[in-house]
Amino acid sequence: MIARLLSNDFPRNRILAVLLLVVVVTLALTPFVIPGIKALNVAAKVLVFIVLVASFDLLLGYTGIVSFAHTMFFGIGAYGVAIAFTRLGPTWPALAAGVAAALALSFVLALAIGLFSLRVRAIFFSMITLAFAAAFQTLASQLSEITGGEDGLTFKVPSVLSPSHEFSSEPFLGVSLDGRLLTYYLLFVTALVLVLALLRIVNSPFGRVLQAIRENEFRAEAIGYRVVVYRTTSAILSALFATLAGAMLALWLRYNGPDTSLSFEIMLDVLLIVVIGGMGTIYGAVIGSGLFVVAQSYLQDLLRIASEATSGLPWLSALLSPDRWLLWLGLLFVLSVYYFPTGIVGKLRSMRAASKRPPAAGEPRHSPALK
Amino acid sequence: MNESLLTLEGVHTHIGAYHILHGVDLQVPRGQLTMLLGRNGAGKTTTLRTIMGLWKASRGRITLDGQDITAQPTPQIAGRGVAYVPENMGIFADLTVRENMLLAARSAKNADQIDEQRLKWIFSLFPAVEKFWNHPAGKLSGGQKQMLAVSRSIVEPRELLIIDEPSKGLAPAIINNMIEAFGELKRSGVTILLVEQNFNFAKRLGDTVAVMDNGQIVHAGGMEELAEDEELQHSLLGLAL
Amino acid sequence: MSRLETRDLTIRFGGHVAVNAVTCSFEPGTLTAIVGPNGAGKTTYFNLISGQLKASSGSVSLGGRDLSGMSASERTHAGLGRAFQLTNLFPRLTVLENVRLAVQASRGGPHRRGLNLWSVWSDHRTLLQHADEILGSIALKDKEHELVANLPHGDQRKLEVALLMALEPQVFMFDEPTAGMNAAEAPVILDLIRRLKADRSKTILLVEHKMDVVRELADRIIVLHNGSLVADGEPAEVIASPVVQEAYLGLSPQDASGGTDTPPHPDLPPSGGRSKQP
Amino acid sequence: QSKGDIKIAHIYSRTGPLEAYGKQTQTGLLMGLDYATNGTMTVNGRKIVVIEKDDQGKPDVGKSLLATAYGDDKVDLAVGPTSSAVALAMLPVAEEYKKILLVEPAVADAITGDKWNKYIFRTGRNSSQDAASNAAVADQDGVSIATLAQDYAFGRDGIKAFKEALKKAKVVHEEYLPPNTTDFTAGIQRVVDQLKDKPGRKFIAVVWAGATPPFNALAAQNLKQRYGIDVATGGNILPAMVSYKQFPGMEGATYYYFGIPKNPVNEAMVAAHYKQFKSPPDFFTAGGFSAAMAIVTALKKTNGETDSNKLIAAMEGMSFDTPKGKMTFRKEDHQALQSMYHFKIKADPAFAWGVPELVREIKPEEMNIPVRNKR
Amino acid sequence: MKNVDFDWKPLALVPLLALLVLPFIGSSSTWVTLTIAGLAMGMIIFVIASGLTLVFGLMDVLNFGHGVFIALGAFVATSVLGAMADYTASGSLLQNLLAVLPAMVIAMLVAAAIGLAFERFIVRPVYGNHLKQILITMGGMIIGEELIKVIWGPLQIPLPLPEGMRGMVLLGDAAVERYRLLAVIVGVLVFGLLLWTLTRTKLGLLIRAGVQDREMVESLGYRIHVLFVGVFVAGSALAGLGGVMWGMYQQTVVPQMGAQVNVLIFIVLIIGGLGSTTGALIGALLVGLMANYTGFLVPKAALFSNIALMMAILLWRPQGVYALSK
Ligand SMILES: Nc1ncnc2c1ncn2[C@@H]1O[C@H](COP(=O)(O)OP(=O)(O)OP(=O)(O)O)[C@@H](O)[C@H]1O
Ligand SMILES: Nc1ncnc2c1ncn2[C@@H]1O[C@H](COP(=O)(O)OP(=O)(O)OP(=O)(O)O)[C@@H](O)[C@H]1O
Ligand SMILES: [Mg+2]
Ligand SMILES: [Mg+2]
Repeated sequence: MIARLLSNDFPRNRILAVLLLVVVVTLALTPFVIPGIKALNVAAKVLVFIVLVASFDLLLGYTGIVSFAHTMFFGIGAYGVAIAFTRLGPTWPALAAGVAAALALSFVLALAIGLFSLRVRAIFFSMITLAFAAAFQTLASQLSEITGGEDGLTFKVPSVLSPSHEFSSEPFLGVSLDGRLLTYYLLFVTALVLVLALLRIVNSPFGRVLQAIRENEFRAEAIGYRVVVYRTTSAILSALFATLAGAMLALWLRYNGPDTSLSFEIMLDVLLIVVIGGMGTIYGAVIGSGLFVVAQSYLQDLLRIASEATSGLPWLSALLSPDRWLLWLGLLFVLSVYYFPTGIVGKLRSMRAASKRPPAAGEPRHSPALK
Repeated sequence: MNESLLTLEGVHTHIGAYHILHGVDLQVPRGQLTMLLGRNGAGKTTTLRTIMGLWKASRGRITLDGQDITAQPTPQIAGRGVAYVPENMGIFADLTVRENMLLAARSAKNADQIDEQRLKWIFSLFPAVEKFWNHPAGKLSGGQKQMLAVSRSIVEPRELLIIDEPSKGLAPAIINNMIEAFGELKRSGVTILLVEQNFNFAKRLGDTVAVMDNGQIVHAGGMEELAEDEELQHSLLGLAL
Repeated sequence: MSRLETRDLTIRFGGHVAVNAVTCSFEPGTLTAIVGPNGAGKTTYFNLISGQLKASSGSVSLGGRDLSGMSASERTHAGLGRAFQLTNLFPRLTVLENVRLAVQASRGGPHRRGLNLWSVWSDHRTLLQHADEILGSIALKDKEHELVANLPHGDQRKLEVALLMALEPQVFMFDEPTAGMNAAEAPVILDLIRRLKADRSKTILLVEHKMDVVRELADRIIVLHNGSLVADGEPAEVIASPVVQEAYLGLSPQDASGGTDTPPHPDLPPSGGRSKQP
Repeated sequence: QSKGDIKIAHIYSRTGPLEAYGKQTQTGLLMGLDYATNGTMTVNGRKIVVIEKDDQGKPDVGKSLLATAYGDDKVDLAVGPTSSAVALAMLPVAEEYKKILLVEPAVADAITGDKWNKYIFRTGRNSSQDAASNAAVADQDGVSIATLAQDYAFGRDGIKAFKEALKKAKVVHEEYLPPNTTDFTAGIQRVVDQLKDKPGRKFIAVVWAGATPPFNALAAQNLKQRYGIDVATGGNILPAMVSYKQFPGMEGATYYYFGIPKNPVNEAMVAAHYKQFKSPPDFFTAGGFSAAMAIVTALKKTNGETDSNKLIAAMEGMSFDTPKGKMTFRKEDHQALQSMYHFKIKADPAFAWGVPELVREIKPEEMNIPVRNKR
Repeated sequence: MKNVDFDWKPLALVPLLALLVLPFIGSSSTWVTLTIAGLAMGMIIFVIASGLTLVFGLMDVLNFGHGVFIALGAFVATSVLGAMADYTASGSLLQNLLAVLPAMVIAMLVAAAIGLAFERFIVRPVYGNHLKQILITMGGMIIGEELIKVIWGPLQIPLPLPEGMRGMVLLGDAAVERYRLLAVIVGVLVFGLLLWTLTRTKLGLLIRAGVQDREMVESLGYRIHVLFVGVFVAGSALAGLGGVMWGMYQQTVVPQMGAQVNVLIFIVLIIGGLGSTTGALIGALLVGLMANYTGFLVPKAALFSNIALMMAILLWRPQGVYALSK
């Protein structure tokens, strides 16, 4: 049963399995065990990022395509929901229409990108996507009639999902049962399903071909796989999942704007999470998002404490100032490349592998010379 | 005469967690051609890379001309007059044949400064190098790449020549040329260390021979001795063909 | 029975004609060795047949079916399989994974071939079993869980051949399969080729510089020189022909190693030991 | 709960592109609270505590910070934010939690316009006030104006309000350039082509927010000498006014410059700022200071009560002193009406920036700012 | 270098573009203004991109942190020029230059020094891996930007152009900013120097070879490592110079300015083809011209002109106008 759910792709390391369990259980219980609005917001963001990062992992980790346009699809999903609710009112059909339209647009754009990625060399391709993503963001803020421009869109969601909707006046375990809680669990279930689906995809024969293409495109073609088809399919799938993540975000925030879902910063965060978590593992997305989003959300608070504690040393205190939190984020980028070149998942798995591996090379082989 | 230019004493090499060389002892006599033989995976390539400093020896000592080079960086070892052709040939595919040769000629600033006599000699051995002089090296055929790789190592005089499988992929006519070339180089005082799979080739060239297995030297001696002793050949190299 | 034919197959790289109007057909059940000096166009000829390069002109057909417009992957499905001269594998996957991918590509209909997004690959046991068998036949079974990047050169050559076997093609194209292989290991490959040959239904093309191997295995030899097909026939006869003796083996009867300072014409391989003291 | 501390959240861009603005606001807010409470930081015996939060200039972050402030930190009211986009995202949160959000210094009209709710007050100026005051400067018969603005909502709305406020002068051309333009040659060329042959006085009215405004490019073109074209624009923070120095005589209307308003509050603020930072206060310092004055005035009126409805009742129509003189929260949309200043630039070697000298104070009554919310 | 025929087509692109738009613009004086301004702008862009032609084009290091060196150069210039206010306030061009030249030299030195550290701690572990380069240099970029804020503060800082470099020159009816003409001189000098170094010495070859196969270059006896450091440092220094030029053009500097020009200069390099100095120059000129023409003809589209240009070029030559083989 579990094997089916996980598509036979087990964590393959005890610590990793425990970590994953901790993340999932914590997310499942956040509203009841960690009080406060901030905690719930952080948990919801973790859920959204898990899906977003896992979808990017399909593209980067499994297919080897470095694209900076991933947030574009994220943004399309978020805008789809935002525009639909703004235009059509806070109803379920509006949500469905928004998501469907967003998926359709993402499909077309991803198809174009997938096909284009074969024409130019990889590094050019990533630079082009970078320029594209920037242009798309500008476009979104220029089309202010539709998108609300720089200011974005604030909108209402179906009433059962809105915070003012109370299911019972009695709090349950100290938590008020309102629309916000329902939304949270909606996100939780969606994220769970989507991640399991991605896990299935990467462990399907298709996923394995993607890895082969990543390793050696030329040879993959030579043994009979049409690289274009696989690459494009992967680009589309990854875009569609990112679009869904965007929809989740918009549903949670009840707001969307260019900075919120399209900014390059998010792209960077996603890249970093993939690398910290471990590329080409999907599980890395779960662990990485959990760690990173929580760290990012509380970094300023931590720094404030550190800065106050070191107020005797002005220069250190200046560096530890919460205003310079980005400095530490930058350092995190650097250190993660230094110390987690294969990510947390990779590191944990190789620990196990190293201890189990036979002495492959040194072991005696039968040799006529050494009778 | 029998003083050795290059000596390995008890060299161990680890690659990551793998222990590949288990105490290699090897003497490469000055002015002679030494053949390093052995089955696939015996550690020949690893030995050459360790000599060049591309893998670090974890134990043991390597001396070149009496100097300890064990811990030296690769460029410094090369700077002592060692030319190396790796197993994968190390062709700069994006550069032209001319540019490849120019880089190997350390003292030349541009192609016109490469010793013309020597270049002519190389062209006569390996005509493809001349024919494709201004072509990107990546487009050469397998054998042509091999010729270029060997040409690069002899474009300037060096004291020690280390080549990993020089005959691989070459047509018989070119192999003849190469045998001739090594003979001439040897006569001019160059010391040569070759890894070979082609025993016929090895037989025609080698002065001394060392056979590796499982990360160790299991036989060392004169080439004639091995060439005449079919039984030994069989037990060491498993010659079936 | 499907025979492989090339008709006026030509490719130019700029001004250089690498393969020049080669017309030739290969029957099932024969092993044809292709020999010729370095740079004669042997690998390029293979590339044109298997679709890695697009011909400037001319056509390739298999069993009467024209393959000219097809991509490399389509030609693989049509029954052409090849191993590469310069090792070309999936370095960061395991040995078993490499072979399994090739098995998957060749077997089980378009649905299972890999566009299947929803089943789990490890459930396809028959594929794994088959991959295992192939590794057994090529003596790589004990290394099936090693990463390819960590294999010594010789084993990579073996794996190269294993991938070709896994494709189960009609036409087998070997490009110097034993280059860089130890004399003790090469027989594994040669045995495999012998077995294929014994099958009598496969078309086998072999590029090889080791004349002893060619002599033993080939039913027929064709010679490429400067891109053109210059000889075709029985092994003994072709080997004895002057063009092979001179241009390829370098056994010029009158060794003209005078003392001319000018290098020979670059198009002609030099004869024997003409050289000057550096 | 009336005896506990009065908790105020200040949510602003401590980091992000508007970091510099946000920090001025924070300085002003603290100075203002200090000044308004005579250094006690208490009203009616209740201590005022300011909790700072960094919205990083991101609407989503601002939104959840405000919810956290109201919900987790239980603040009584909130001040901020720096960016209009953040402010707009925050407005519904105030309504959800039924707590006051005093907007300062975000300028978008919509904040006190169609996105407004009754918990929203604003001490900062809005775009219409900017536009109306700038229009007042150039609005004369026979004047031809070409506008130059950034091509996004802020620029287009600004020009729209500017045109609405003009009564006599004629706008002959509107030029919109991408917000991140760095090479202005083409844009200026188009404007000049339209303007150069017009009779009478000619202005290029610039509405630009961001790091690279077109003033240097305009200055380099020598338009005054070549075609008799003047440049007009609003005020800005001091570092940005460095490029004004190249336009001695340039006119415009500004929200604040420390040398302009003459009143005890401003004097106190300038003195305090010099004392603390050895530099004059700037644009947004004045804003933060005003917000503080508004808060304390309101709290004094409610005797330290922080109940939202009581505060709203106290604040609607309330007048309070600020460094810019008296401001009044208009009852209809809770926008603080305030004076603006018509200035003329003087190049004074003693200052790194072009010094705006007061031409005249434009009183709130003069500007006739439309009420845009539907109540 | 005479063995290979020189490829003239890309060079012809620049005049071709200029002539192509002439009929659309109509007024010839406007056209001259726009063209000269565009070309001069292109030269400025070339100067800021020149460092990246070494680091990205030649060494194949996808350095997103390159912008930090540009910002750094500009900030150093504010400090140096600030300290030499007497010289900058003077109307004499010579005196101005006496302030600007030291500012350039110091900015380059500082950028070079930081470049040295950047290479050691940020870039060295990731040679040959683009993805890691992106991540780690991004980190470096963020750190650099924040450190600039720590040192110079988060505010924008004015960098007034020295008195004598202001204003414009009238060429007939067309007005050209004086500073742009100065930038052309700097651009030509940088271009000449780069071209000479890369084509007349083995340096360019060695770097390209080192990118493909480091071990082999070392086996040939070159200390490729030292060379890489040197080239990286030179690239950083050029970025510092570019920062001074760009800062003086904008006349204000902000810590984020590096990130702002990053995409632009990457586009220039892609258009030009990696590793080609001439290509980078052509790319920069095209971008400069294109921006001015579209800015005049269809201002709405100006934003996308770079991307459209890049796509068009890549459709024509997928490797950029001058690809170094492959
Ligand atoms: N990068 C590596 N990581 C792990 N093991 C390696 C690596 N490179 C080589 N080995 C192992 O080291 C052993 C010796 O390899 P080496 O390449 O030196 O053999 P060789 O004698 O040159 O063989 P061949 O004749 O096939 O070239 C082999 O067992 C190989 O698997
Ligand atoms: N893509 C290409 N571009 C330009 N020239 C090429 C290209 N591919 C091959 N050539 C040239 O075509 C000729 C034939 O090469 P090919 O690889 O077919 O030779 P080969 O007969 O296989 O030689 P070898 O025995 O050395 O492997 C060579 O001279 C080579 O330089
Ligand atoms: Mg080897
Ligand atoms: Mg070949």
